[in-house]
Amino acid sequence: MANMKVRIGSLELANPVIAASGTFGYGVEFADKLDLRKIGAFATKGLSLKKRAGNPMPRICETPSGMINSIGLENVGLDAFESEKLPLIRKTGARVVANFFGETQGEYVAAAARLDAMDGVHALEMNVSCPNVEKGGIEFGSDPVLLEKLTASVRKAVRKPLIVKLSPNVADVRPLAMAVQNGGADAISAINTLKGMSINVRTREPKIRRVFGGLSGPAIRPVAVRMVYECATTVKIPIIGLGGITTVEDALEFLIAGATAVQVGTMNFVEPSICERLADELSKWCDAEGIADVNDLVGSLKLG
Amino acid sequence: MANMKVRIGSLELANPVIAASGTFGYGVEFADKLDLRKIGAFATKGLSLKKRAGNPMPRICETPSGMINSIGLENVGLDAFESEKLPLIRKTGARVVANFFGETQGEYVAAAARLDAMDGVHALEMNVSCPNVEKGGIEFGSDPVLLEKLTASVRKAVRKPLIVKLSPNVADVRPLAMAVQNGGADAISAINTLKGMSINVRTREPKIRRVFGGLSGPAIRPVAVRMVYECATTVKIPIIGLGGITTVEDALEFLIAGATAVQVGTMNFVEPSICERLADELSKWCDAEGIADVNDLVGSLKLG
Amino acid sequence: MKRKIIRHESLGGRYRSMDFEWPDDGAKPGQFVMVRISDSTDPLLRRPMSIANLEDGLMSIIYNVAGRGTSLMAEKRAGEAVDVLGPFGTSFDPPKNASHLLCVMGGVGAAPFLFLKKRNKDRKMVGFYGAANKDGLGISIPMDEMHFATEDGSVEKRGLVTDVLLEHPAMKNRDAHIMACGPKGMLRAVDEICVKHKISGELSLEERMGCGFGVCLGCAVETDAGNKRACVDGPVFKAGTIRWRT
Amino acid sequence: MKRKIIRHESLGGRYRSMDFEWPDDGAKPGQFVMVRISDSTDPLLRRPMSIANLEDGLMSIIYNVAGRGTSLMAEKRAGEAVDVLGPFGTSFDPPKNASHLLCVMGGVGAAPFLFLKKRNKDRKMVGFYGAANKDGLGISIPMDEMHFATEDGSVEKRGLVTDVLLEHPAMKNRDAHIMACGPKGMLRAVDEICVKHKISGELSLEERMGCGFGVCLGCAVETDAGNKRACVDGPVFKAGTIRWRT
Ligand SMILES: Cc1cc2nc3c(=O)[nH]c(=O)nc-3n(C[C@H](O)[C@H](O)[C@H](O)COP(=O)(O)OP(=O)(O)OC[C@H]3O[C@@H](n4cnc5c(N)ncnc54)[C@H](O)[C@@H]3O)c2cc1C
Ligand SMILES: Cc1cc2nc3c(=O)[nH]c(=O)nc-3n(C[C@H](O)[C@H](O)[C@H](O)COP(=O)(O)OP(=O)(O)OC[C@H]3O[C@@H](n4cnc5c(N)ncnc54)[C@H](O)[C@@H]3O)c2cc1C
Ligand SMILES: Cc1cc2nc3c(=O)[nH]c(=O)nc-3n(C[C@H](O)[C@H](O)[C@H](O)COP(=O)(O)O)c2cc1C
Ligand SMILES: Cc1cc2nc3c(=O)[nH]c(=O)nc-3n(C[C@H](O)[C@H](O)[C@H](O)COP(=O)(O)O)c2cc1C
Ligand code: FES
Ligand code: FES
Repeated sequence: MANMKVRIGSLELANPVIAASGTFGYGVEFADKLDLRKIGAFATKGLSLKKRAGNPMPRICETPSGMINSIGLENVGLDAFESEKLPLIRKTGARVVANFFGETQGEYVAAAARLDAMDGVHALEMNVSCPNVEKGGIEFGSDPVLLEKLTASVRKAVRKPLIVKLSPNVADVRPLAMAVQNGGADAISAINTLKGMSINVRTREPKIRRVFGGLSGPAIRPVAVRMVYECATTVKIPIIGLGGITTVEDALEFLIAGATAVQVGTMNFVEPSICERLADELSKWCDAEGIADVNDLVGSLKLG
Repeated sequence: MANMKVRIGSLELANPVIAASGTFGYGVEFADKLDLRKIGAFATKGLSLKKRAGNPMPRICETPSGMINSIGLENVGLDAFESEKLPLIRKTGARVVANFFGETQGEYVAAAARLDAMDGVHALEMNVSCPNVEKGGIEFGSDPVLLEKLTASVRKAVRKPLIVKLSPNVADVRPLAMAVQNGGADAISAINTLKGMSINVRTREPKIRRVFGGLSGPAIRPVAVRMVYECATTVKIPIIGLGGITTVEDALEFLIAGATAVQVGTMNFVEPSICERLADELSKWCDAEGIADVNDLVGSLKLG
Repeated sequence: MKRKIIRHESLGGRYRSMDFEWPDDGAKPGQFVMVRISDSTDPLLRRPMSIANLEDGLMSIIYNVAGRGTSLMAEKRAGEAVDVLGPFGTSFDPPKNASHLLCVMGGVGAAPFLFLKKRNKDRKMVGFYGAANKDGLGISIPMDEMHFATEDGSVEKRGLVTDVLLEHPAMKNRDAHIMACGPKGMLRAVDEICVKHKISGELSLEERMGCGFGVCLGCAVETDAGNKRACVDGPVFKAGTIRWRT
Repeated sequence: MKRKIIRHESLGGRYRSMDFEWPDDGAKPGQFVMVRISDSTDPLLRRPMSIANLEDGLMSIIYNVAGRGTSLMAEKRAGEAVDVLGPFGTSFDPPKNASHLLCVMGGVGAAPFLFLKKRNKDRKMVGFYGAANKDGLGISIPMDEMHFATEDGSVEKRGLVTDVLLEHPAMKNRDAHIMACGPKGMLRAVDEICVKHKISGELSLEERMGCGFGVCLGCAVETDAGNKRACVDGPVFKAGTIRWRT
């Protein structure tokens, strides 16, 4: 049996398959759908200091091989997460990546520090695809200087592994990957959703109430694989690749492009047990191909 | 019967449906597949001063609801275009948008000036998703200052309608749309392909020899509609919208988002007569909905 | 879960019914399943469908060919497999002591009431079935009393089904109970009627759904108690709790 | 163009054949058609398939379930429609005065030779059919003389089909003509044999194709005369003109 263990900073995962933030609820919703111990980890819905109600409906629509969402970062807030969700999550034995965000650098640091102190949270994933209300709404994740500062200040506040999740809505992801590494993060996850829009031509209204939303699903996989490759050839810290994974071959694409682990997002909606299945198939694939260690696949792209 | 005529600068098109560059050859290949007089126009394969052989194979691969191409701008060059292709094209009665590019500003201007002088070329479409060899390979289409300068100098050299085709591989398309307008172009077309990558996991080689390629097809439509909307709400010049159009509803999405005309790309491969069909269906749709002028649809998005 | 399709037929008019193998797992009327249209990634998401019956190891759904997903569904044949998850959501729970059970149904929204009646054969139910025209009334339910309304007047009363409801003598009774499933406008009207007449009611809301089991937050419904998810806190909500938006 | 499928069956082993309505429009052996897999946008592109026969108003293709597109194709049933464009490309054009016609076929690459033989019943042809194993030799062609080679030795000669070709007495003859269709390695070997033995030859190249009619430039083949498109300048190319890359 091939070794399936991978390492993200000081965190060791049983295998490289992680359920992506916003597509796996608080994990407990999946307790009857798969064995949470059999997947590498899961990322929580994005958490903020205070509870948020999110955007008005409609919030989702389907697109060719994809979907757009504009949930508006609805979440229960850190208090309820700690008191209501975490005790249940701990019982499942799952590895937990707490995804979080803020509207100011201060909020990011405060949320990170609280999560760092919570028993049962194994790593932090910082979502930087959020507008900085102090800087005229420019996204934290779109400016290398801003991003390095943010990463460094969160880094100082936490001891658990810190993952920074990059936005694909940039001209060049490489300076941002560098900023994250320079800021002292343990890993990068890429990618978040692409900014998209769709219109109901009968009513002439946007299909998403807030007009724009995030495109996810198989449609974006080629963009995601490209960005993961660009990150992996730019920085030394591990990359967690995601965007449109539906099969074990898709997961392998990311590993070969340079990702140490992968996340599965939208497909959790379609096949709730997909993470467990892919973890299993990945292990079988390695055995069938005579690969002793899944880490040997990482970045093994052959250039002609 | 609703009015289907639309205007791009001084050029009047019989209807808003244009076949996109690189997906319609030099038009003559389609003479037996549809009636070229029944579509608004077609854009030629991207032309350069000199003939180009393009990239090594493999150059294309399929992705979920899309494809990646890295043809490498193979084309017959302006001489052969003028002497061999254009005489045949003129016989078809088609409206011709000559798509062109260069590696330096000088090449762009020279190519544009030559095309401007050619009988049977009705408009010019400048592809700016090309590396500037004089500026360390930065894409012309990714820097507003560079782009405005390029547009202005081409503008001075030509009298025919000038369309500038924007790249989606940018953080914010609006400053680039402004640059094009300030440079004096008559219209913007958006979008070109998204940078993508795919890997054959069996061989661990990139599916495209040159590793990266351009993602097109239905998968990118939500990104394209969003960018067209962003352009249309930023500039006054007409927008030509494209990216993943497969049905008349898709074309309508772009018009409602603010495009005056649309282009159909990848789907020409799948259904060679699609442009004629969509032009016809668009006219019928207007009649059925009691819309007297297709221009009334342009930018008619209703915000809640 | 792949299930074998045993029967798949047109009900005449716009609706089709599909029966597939399903164990009696305690699914209740008002609950729904999520159907995967194809193994392809386009269309990508599952489609929610009310359970129209569950009997003798067969589950039935009844659907309207509304768009691309349901047209692809219509191509499946008996003998083939369909990938279904569920049951999900809350169910109708009419009070034991209600004096009258009034079922307000719009178009294909009648589907869950077929199941409800089958599971409550001995309880008297009055159906109010509305649609744009005759074609929209294609689900036949063995209600004890049935009233129809069509917008074009092709069947019985011309107008809205809620007008017919309001005229019914049972509406005078505070112990009556109204259950409704159909388009939003109808549900909102029923909701207002329940509140105004102080009659208890249950409304089945059809929101756009990404997952069906509570994790995508795509199906938020604003209620007096904050955001609820139509898929797990609904689809059946108590009347008088929804904050309607235009 | 939507065409009705008349027959769709397994040939035993790995191959399936599909016959659909098609007028005799002068399609020639070596040419191919582009098959649309589904109305969905995934898979998006058409798949190229050699014409395996055209007779009595029916066109046949023979295919190998290689990936997602061909697996979806395999689900279609007789009576349903398939969307096919073509014929496209160049054809085999064996010289009238050739002393021997030698057909080198690899796996499903035998398909066009079935059509070639049907259209040239009176010309003597020798077939050399190679594959990895027995399963890959599933297309039966009424050649006048047939030789087989399998990599695992399960049928006749163990080894490469080109080795069998080289041993054939006709190879001594400069007026022989070789035609080949199959994997790239085989085609390259045949090409080198033609050049070395100064025998005329034609090679059918299977490049990845986006359109099939010359406009996407996805199927470039490097030749002595510059880039050619496999779909319109090929798929059948003259031996000795290709610039092979590893
Ligand atoms: C809990 C629940 C139970 C349902 N039960 C049934 C049922 O028993 N029978 C039935 O025919 N339909 C039912 N629906 C509606 C059904 O899910 C949609 O009609 C279906 O998803 C349309 O898919 P499509 O691909 O054919 O159409 P699309 O092309 O996706 O859309 C066609 C039209 O349907 C609308 N639509 C799409 N998804 C939904 C949705 N989730 N809810 C409401 N409208 C939608 C779109 O806005 C559009 O106007 C139910 C919906 C919910 C939420
Ligand atoms: C002119 C021509 C004629 C052909 N005739 C036949 C035929 O008669 N019967 C037959 O079975 N196949 C034929 N092929 C090959 C056939 O087109 C591919 O096997 C098919 O496209 C695979 O589709 P898929 O979706 O099943 O596989 P995919 O999932 O797309 O790919 C599966 C495998 O097939 C390879 N492949 C994909 N497309 C092509 C292609 N265009 N050419 C070669 N390899 C490809 C991929 O690299 C991959 O290894 C022909 C190809 C060409 C160019
Ligand atoms: C409905 C939905 C909600 C999401 N919410 C979050 C979130 O709260 N935080 C976050 O970092 N990413 C969020 N994402 C992005 C996903 O984690 C993931 O980056 C993206 O969907 C791409 O992966 P996929 O194509 O596998 O879905 C969300 C995605 C979806 C579809
Ligand atoms: C094979 C191929 C070749 C292309 N070549 C060019 C080109 O030469 N010049 C150009 O401006 N755009 C080119 N494009 C981009 C298209 O014109 C279009 O912008 C893009 O494909 C998005 O539209 P679509 O999704 O409808 O295909 C090419 C696209 C494809 C698929
Ligand atoms: S449909 Fe996903 S939360 Fe309700
Ligand atoms: S397949 Fe498109 S040019 Fe040959």
